[in-house]
Amino acid sequence: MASVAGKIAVRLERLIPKLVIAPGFLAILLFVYGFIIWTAYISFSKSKMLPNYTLIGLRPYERLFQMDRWNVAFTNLIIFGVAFIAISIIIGVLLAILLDQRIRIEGAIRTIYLYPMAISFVITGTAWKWIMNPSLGLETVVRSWGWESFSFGWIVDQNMAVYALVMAAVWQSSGFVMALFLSALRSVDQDIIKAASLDGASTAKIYLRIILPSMRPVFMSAVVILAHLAIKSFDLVVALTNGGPGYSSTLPANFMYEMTFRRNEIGVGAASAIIMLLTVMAIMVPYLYSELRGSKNV
Amino acid sequence: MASLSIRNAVKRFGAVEVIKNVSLDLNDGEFLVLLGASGCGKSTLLNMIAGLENITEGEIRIGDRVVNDVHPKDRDIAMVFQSYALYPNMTVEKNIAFGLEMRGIPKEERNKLVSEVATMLQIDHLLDRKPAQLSGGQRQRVAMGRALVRRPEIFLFDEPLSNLDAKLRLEMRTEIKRLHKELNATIVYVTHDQIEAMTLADRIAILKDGIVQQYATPAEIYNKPTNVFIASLVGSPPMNFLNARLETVDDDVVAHVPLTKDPDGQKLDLSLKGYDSDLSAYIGKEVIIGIRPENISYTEEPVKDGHEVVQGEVDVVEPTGADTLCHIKWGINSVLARINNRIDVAIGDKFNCAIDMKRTNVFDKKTETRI
Amino acid sequence: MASLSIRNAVKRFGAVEVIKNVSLDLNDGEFLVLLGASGCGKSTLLNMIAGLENITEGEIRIGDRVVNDVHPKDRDIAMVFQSYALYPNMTVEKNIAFGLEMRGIPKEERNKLVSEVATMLQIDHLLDRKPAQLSGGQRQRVAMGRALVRRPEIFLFDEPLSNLDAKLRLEMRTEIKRLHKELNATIVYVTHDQIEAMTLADRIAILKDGIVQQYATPAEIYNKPTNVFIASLVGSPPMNFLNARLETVDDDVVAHVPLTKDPDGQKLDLSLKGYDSDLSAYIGKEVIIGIRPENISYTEEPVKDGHEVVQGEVDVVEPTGADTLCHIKWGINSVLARINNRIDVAIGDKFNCAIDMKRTNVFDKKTETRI
Amino acid sequence: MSNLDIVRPENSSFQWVGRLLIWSILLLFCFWFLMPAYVVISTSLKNLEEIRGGSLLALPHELNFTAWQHAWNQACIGVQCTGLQPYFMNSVMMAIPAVLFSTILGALTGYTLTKWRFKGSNIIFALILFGCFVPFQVVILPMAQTLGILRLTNTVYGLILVHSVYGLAFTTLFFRNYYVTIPDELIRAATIDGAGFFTIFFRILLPISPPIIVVAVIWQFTQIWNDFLFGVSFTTGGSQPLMVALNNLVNTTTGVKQYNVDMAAALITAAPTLLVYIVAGRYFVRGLTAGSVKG
Amino acid sequence: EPVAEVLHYWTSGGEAKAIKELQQAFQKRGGKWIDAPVAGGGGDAQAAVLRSRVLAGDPPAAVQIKGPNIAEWAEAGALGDLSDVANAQGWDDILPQAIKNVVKYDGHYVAVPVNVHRVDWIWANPEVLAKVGAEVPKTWDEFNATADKLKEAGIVPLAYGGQPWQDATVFETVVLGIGGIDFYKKAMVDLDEDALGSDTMIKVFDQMRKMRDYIDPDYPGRDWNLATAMVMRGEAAMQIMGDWAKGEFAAAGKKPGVDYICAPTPSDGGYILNSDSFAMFNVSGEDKKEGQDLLAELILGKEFQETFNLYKGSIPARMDVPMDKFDSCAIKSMEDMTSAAKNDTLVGSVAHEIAQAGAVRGAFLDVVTAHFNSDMSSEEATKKLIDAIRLAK
Ligand SMILES: Nc1ncnc2c1ncn2[C@@H]1O[C@H](COP(=O)(O)OP(=O)(O)OP(=O)(O)O)[C@@H](O)[C@H]1O
Ligand SMILES: Nc1ncnc2c1ncn2[C@@H]1O[C@H](COP(=O)(O)OP(=O)(O)OP(=O)(O)O)[C@@H](O)[C@H]1O
Ligand SMILES: [Mg+2]
Ligand SMILES: [Mg+2]
Repeated sequence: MASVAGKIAVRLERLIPKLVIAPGFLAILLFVYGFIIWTAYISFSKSKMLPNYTLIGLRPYERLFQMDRWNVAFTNLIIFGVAFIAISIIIGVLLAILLDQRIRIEGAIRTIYLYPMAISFVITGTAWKWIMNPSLGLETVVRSWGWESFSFGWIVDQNMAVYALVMAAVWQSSGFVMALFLSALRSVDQDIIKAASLDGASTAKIYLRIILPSMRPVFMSAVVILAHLAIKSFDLVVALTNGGPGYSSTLPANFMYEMTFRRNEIGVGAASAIIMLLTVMAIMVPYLYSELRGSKNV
Repeated sequence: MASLSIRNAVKRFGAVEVIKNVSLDLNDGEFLVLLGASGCGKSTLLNMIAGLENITEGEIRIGDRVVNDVHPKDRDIAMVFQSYALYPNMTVEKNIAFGLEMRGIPKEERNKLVSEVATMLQIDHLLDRKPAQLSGGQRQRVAMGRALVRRPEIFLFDEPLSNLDAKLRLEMRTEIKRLHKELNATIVYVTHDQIEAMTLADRIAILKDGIVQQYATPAEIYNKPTNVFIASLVGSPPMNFLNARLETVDDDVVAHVPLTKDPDGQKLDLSLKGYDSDLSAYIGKEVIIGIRPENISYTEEPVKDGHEVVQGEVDVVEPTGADTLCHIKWGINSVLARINNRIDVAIGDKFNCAIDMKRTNVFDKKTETRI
Repeated sequence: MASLSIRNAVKRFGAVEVIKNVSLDLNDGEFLVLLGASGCGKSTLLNMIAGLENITEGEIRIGDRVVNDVHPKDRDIAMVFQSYALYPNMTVEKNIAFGLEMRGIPKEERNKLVSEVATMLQIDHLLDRKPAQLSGGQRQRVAMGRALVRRPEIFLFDEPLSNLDAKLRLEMRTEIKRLHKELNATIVYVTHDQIEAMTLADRIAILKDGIVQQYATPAEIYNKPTNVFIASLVGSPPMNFLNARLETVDDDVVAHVPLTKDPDGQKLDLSLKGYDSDLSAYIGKEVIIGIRPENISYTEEPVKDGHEVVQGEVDVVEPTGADTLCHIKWGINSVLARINNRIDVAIGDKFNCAIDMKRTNVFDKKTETRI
Repeated sequence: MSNLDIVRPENSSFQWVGRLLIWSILLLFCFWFLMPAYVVISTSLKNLEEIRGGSLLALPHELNFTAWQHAWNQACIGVQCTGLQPYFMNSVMMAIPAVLFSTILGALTGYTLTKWRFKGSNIIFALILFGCFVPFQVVILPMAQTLGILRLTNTVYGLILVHSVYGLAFTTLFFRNYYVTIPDELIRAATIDGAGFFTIFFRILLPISPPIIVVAVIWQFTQIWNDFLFGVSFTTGGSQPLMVALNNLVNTTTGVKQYNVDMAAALITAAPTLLVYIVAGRYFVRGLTAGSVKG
Repeated sequence: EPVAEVLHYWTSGGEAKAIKELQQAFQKRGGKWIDAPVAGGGGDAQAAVLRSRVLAGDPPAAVQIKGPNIAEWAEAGALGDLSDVANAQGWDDILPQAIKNVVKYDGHYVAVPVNVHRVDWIWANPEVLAKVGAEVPKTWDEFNATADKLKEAGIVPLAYGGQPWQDATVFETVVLGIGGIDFYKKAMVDLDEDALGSDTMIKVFDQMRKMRDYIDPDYPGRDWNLATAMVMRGEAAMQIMGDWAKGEFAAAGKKPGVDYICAPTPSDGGYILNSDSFAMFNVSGEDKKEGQDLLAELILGKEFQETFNLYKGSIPARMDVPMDKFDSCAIKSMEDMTSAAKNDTLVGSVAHEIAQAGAVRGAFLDVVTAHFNSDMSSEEATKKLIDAIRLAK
């Protein structure tokens, strides 16, 4: 008798963990995966102003890829993503290494580097829009200092506008990357550095050849976090360039929004969202795979 | 190979003096072990020799050269770390070759040197692996390979075996000893394990709080420790200590060891005839008698030559295979004896202990230094 | 206190069988040590006893009760972990009292029990500290206190000493032994350190790959290991193994140990007269001879009773204080002898080894089991 | 690197030049990071003439806080000229519960997924993690329908729900990476001591989680406080969060722009998150070491 | 008690004041006004809100939408019926046909027009023009000639904001001016491919390309009101913009005819119309329906039409409001509208979503802005225009 009761108690105890994560997990299932499926369905439908559940096959995708605006947006995402991730990491790593050289007021400097993380893209965009505005901002100021030929007109140049986005986004995120790497540098085994300097490596060589290569997991985390920021970038574009000049600096998120809400093309909007998700998956699935394979022996 | 000489070395971190006036001399090809408890400054001293820490005062010479201001890489030393400090992103081969590469040695020669060392250490089949894919002992060997390949003047080892399990530690210890013999290298080796120190060293320097307590050969340290600290540090199981008072009985110096709490109660008399120092100044004073467990043996006869025979009662028995450790009660004193495993003892047994008095140490109770 | 009985226990993680049909019986008050290399399943077996892992097949009884389906907290066991697993946010007092609190024992009684145990373990002055403020040995004691305070039927220890330094390990080992005697507790103790196993256990179960290799008293395991694996696991320095072939010489069984690479070259003859098993079936077959280092001693006479005398050459000498380890070459064979430190040996010396043949083991070359 | 004190000839000019280089790069970046803040702050202190007439980077002639006052309690947002004041409370009422829920839920989920692993728990983790990467624009329409079904449209509860769900992915990631480093033996010890699932969580794990709680809370608070899209899509009028009010205040289709008020409003909006970073930034960096950096 | 939740994007300046009038009038009649402002991008953000509210099954009562979007919402069955109020107030008699086309669906009223904006205005600084001895141009050739002169004199001829909707605003005035009213109707309203690909359209694009020479290089992303300020300050001579620009002049205390001149862009009697309106969505509950009716009645009431449009700078949507309080520009606008309505030269704006709904308008914007901001040839632009519109239809 006691053993039957015991069995039930043990069973119940085993059930608790599943019960605990059930609400959150179900919410994610519905709010993420349910919605993705919904969006996928809509992307094959003839939805225009409101969702319409009549299927029309691949037509929305055909239209999507015929749109010049989409091609520009998608190319921009690749340029923006690569430049943003690369530059943020370079600056972040550089600053982390410099801050790791026993800097006296490290705390204050770190805060200065980190504060942009606290600020919304709306404000970031507005501030940079002014600074980069040729007739208001930096260009005028530098010219008033006497450097007449100085020109900094990215934001009004349709080939450079996307780099203006990169600049503002890097400004916002490189401090975070710095923090990530700084904390990783702090946990590097001191003996390795000693060993390397006995081996005759200079400080620069120690970082380049030994410390940085050994921080691959941190690079991975940084890339994933930055990639997610890049793909979600929407507000920044709205506030900084609003996609212009023309639509030369739109990103897919803006495209999707424009189609869905402004142009009554929900079907095409959904199709663009699905393409975005597929892009995300192309980056994330390998990462998750390695992450989970690693966690089996944790 | 080169000799090493440390003169009045001092190291301060801010106001804290971590190394206090240390002087050591080591000949070409000798094996020096720095032994001491955690935090006593062993690693700091080693780092000072390596140049990884500045020396605050004093002088360090390698061969004839004062190296105080020489960069670590130019001191011609190699170091093996406790954590091995292998470069995690490089293969074993690259790890070993890195120091050569940094010194601008051409690739073919590097390859030749690396493969020589790898063969010698039997890690030639591992050259393409990364450190994470190696076992503890293999990592250890790679770390040694990294040091060996450069053929430096002096090898420094910072507790290189402390991360290994007991069996591997034994093996690697023998291997280091053999390497030392083969290469005839000058070695400074840091450890807190006294057995390691005893088995490996030509000379041992025992450190405590940044001060060298004794600098001598292993045998001297084992047999004639200069103070109680060293006596209890070296030897496992540790030396037994008994409080006693020296008296003269029949012209002989005798140690009275109380057997009860009452100071006037029953006492044990241990004759110190033939003790190697003059004890006369300590007559009537409190001393500490130190007896190593292996110098207490079982006897059936009541008297044994050169030995004192004391009767006790067995308290705890710990068979270790080859020997048996017996905790024996002598009145209020408890002593540990290491006896042959062929002798059957059980808890509660009466036990006749023969004490080898020639190997007994006497310490001043106040200063705890050997008389 | 209660007896423990494990019957045909099996544990699988998915397809991997980690524990393969283990049966062990332990009497009330006995001290069982599970000994084995890393990854052999010791912790898993302990966790199965504790109820922290499900048992896939078989049965575990504590006293008369089958506990397969009993929740860990209701099995009346206590466990001490390798990492101590102290609750980092609680004071020592709260750590010890936590199990009592969970069982709804009122506060006053809790306090009484905690202070009793703390006094016994001499940690009563630490009750207000947090684990981070304790030294290794103190943490160890708190972990023991947490187990003791509940007065459980069975204590489980998972490598409780492996995080301590050598000296402390020795002390704590004696303390555990003493506690076992005082409480007369049933204990299951996991370790990979054979010395710990030998000194502590009433019985040792040696595990390899989830299979019990030998389940016997420490003395039997030391003197009559059932196979080469056990023989090499137990004893430090480890047993020497020599390849040999059994032959009959003058009605006596003799082991021929080759001294050269050439199979027809010079040989050593070791008489196995009086060996405890019948060797006749192995005449003409290949065997392994196992000799413990302490059974090789120095002799000046060419013959010694019950011993074989062999001449060799000293290769490496490692003084450990009490004894000296000598690596000796017998032709192509290298053996280790543990000799008294009073005997002076130097590298290259000729060395007369007296081998105690009564304590020699013979193993089948193929199966590696003891004959 | 911090402990390496390699011997170098003292006062070498090499060392001196090196330090100078390090400092100049660090200060250059300080300047770069501070420039937008300077522009925003100085503009908020100028009056409109000064802004129209002067240079963007010029210092204000005098400190003039009227724009701040205006933004706080006078500026018109739609027909109500209440300034940002009432919306500030809306955001607080939304952010605090949402941060709490997502943090607690993330902590529990991370705890379960590391310490009570069961078949499929890795897959569940992967599925949750992927939730970090869904662009929010994608979910607006189905979310609107769902909220309608749940009758949570246009309420603060709806926003709390939305933020809790989409925050869960990140908080779970943080807590999971942190709890992975805590030995399982602790849980086993507590189990034998008789503690159950929740007792172990609340009595043992939660008390040692502050470093990662700081990271999760800062991260979530910043995300939720700065969110515009969900706020604008799922609330209207008086219940809108601060970010939406800021947008309404700053964006005019046809009207005169009061840049000083806009900037003051932006600063007021950003003040809480800025404060959090300045005060707790150090713990944030420390917590990152403990939590999200693996390897 | 009548209740109305009003979703709009008039959040500041004259617009906010104007809508405040409506709120006060509504409250005076005992109504409860729930304000739901969503600013940004001329309704970008609001469009998202509206959709999510409709999908959530809880649409606001009155929503500021315009043009063909009204018909699309009505077609989706989302809009209510205002026939009762419309009949009682006689809307059929007071509204111009062009507006009726917008706010009626399937024969009944579904939305209420608020105002009429004229899009094809030139705002000029007379002092600056005088410097080169020019007047406001009456033809596009004149425009180019004047602009060249200004440029030579070192003055920016045209103040310009480089945002797609502003590009399109200028573009449609050029279409109207160069192509004429019939061409406008064919190309912009009926989307006739022959017209879109015609030489006339190429000329239009040529003119757009010319305009690029008449503006300063910092135009991209500039808000229209900053461009207006350039005219006010004399940095630029003219701006082509709808009559909401008047608000900027008024706010700066400038007088029409004195400090600035408003004149229609060159065309033969055409009038490009932009009209804001409130669509009434299907709501449940008597109080809400009552609120909608009351709101509709108030919005088209003479009193509100007058006060609102005075603030907003536009002219009343109903033609029988006395214009005596309005300024000269508004009066001109009203006169022109009346005559244009009579001559059937009144057309809807594409840039402002009157002639075309979201997708097609977007196609126009995309091509026009892409052409304007790059070196695309006019021929290519017309081709792209045809493709984009075909795709959007
Ligand atoms: N950079 C430093 N600043 C201040 N104190 C230090 C520094 N490095 C070491 N110490 C102190 O110097 C003392 C000696 O340290 P050291 O590392 O040499 O000890 P150790 O003998 O190697 O100990 P272990 O066996 O634990 O490695 C310690 O008390 C330590 O706290
Ligand atoms: N949850 C699990 N899933 C799969 N395999 C496991 C699991 N837990 C343990 N194992 C495997 O079972 C084997 C035995 O593990 P166990 O922890 O019992 O070893 P051990 O003898 O205690 O080793 P150590 O001395 O290193 O603690 C190992 O090979 C291990 O990888
Ligand atoms: Mg050290
Ligand atoms: Mg284990």
